[in-house]
Amino acid sequence: MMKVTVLFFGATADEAGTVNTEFDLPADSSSEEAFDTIISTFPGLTANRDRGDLLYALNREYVSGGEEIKEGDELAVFTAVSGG
Amino acid sequence: MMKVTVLFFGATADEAGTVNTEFDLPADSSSEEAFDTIISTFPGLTANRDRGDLLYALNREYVSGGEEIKEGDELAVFTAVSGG
Amino acid sequence: MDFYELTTEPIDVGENARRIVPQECGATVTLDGYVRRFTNGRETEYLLYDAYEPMAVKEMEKLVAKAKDKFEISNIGIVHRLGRLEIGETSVVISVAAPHRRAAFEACEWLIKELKSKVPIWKKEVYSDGEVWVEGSKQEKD
Amino acid sequence: MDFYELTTEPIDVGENARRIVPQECGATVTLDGYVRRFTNGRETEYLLYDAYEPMAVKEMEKLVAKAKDKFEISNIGIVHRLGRLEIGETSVVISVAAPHRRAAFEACEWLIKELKSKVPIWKKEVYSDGEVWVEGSKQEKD
Repeated sequence: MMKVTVLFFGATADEAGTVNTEFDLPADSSSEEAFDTIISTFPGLTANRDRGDLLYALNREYVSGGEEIKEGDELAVFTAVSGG
Repeated sequence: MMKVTVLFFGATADEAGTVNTEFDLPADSSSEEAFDTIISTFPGLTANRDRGDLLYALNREYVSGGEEIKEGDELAVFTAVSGG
Repeated sequence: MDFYELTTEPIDVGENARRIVPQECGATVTLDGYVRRFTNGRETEYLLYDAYEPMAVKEMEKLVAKAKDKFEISNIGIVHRLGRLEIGETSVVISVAAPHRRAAFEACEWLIKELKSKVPIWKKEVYSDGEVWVEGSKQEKD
Repeated sequence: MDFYELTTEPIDVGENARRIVPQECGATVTLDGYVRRFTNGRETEYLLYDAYEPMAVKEMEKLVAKAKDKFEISNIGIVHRLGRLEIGETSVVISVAAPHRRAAFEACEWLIKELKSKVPIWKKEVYSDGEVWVEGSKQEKD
């Protein structure tokens, strides 16, 4: 297992009830597996995911899919941005 | 005869040697006749006119042609504007 | 000199524009976005902006690099405010200096569009009777 | 509230943008034009702007009215400076506030283009070894 940090912002922080949590993931998880595991832990987020409303970042970059997650990585889950 | 004011700006003021002069014009002059008379008085301006470089205003509006000039009118002659 | 910053302090729009004026340029175009009182007929009391700060700065940095690649411009300055904003206060200002104004207009408009769809910042509208995190759309229009 | 003014004093670009912010709007686009050091490779020492003042104000008033007719915008503020301007000083600032930024960008760009071809103002570029009244073109490009 490996430890990663997971961040939530705005609406996803409200749904998850936290802005920042630590997660244990199986070694060699892909980004898809990692985010699936994370979302399943927060029932409030599954509806958002199923509507395709969530965006995912790994180490402060948008994920494009297939990334390999490593010990200590910073993952983030949020809804479409609304700055400006 | 009637008296009008004629103004020059920038390059036309340099060519005419003045920024502001009074002119006597025949009564019932059209704007074309008025400006022709004015330009002829300032040889420095005829080259500009012949190149089509001059703009004309009557009472602070661009002339569109055929205006009737009246006693006390304010006429102006200048080159294409370059503000901004 | 380019800059891209997050701040919780009020934004000085004029200062932003003047910070990027280089001597070879002729025009700066500035977009000043601020808090509207009414959205879809509903009255906003104030706004809260949240950001994934280090990623937001990284994304702004990428946008600046892309814009300079894409348009004939000299300098870009972007400041986005976070925290609580009252009606009429500036939330974002983007200034672009260029030798010719056409490129400055194009780049400035491109930058605000990209910022609104890519930079991880979220706003919460607070009404007298509730509040909501605004969800953007990836096909942000205006 | 719109405004269109001539001034011989330095222009505060930020103040111009903020003077026209109405509560129903969401974006202000500002064009800040200033004195370039180099034009076609020749170094300018300073500029002199002359205007047919009452007609210039009238023409600016017409442009403001036309722009408000043509674009979905709320307010416009234009200030053009006259007299002697040093390198880097703002000669003209145009701010347009609108509910949606697209209209503000379009109107601002349209206004500077029209101003440069219609408003009776002239600039003289002064070099170390001479000076010249710049002649505009009715098909002003940039």
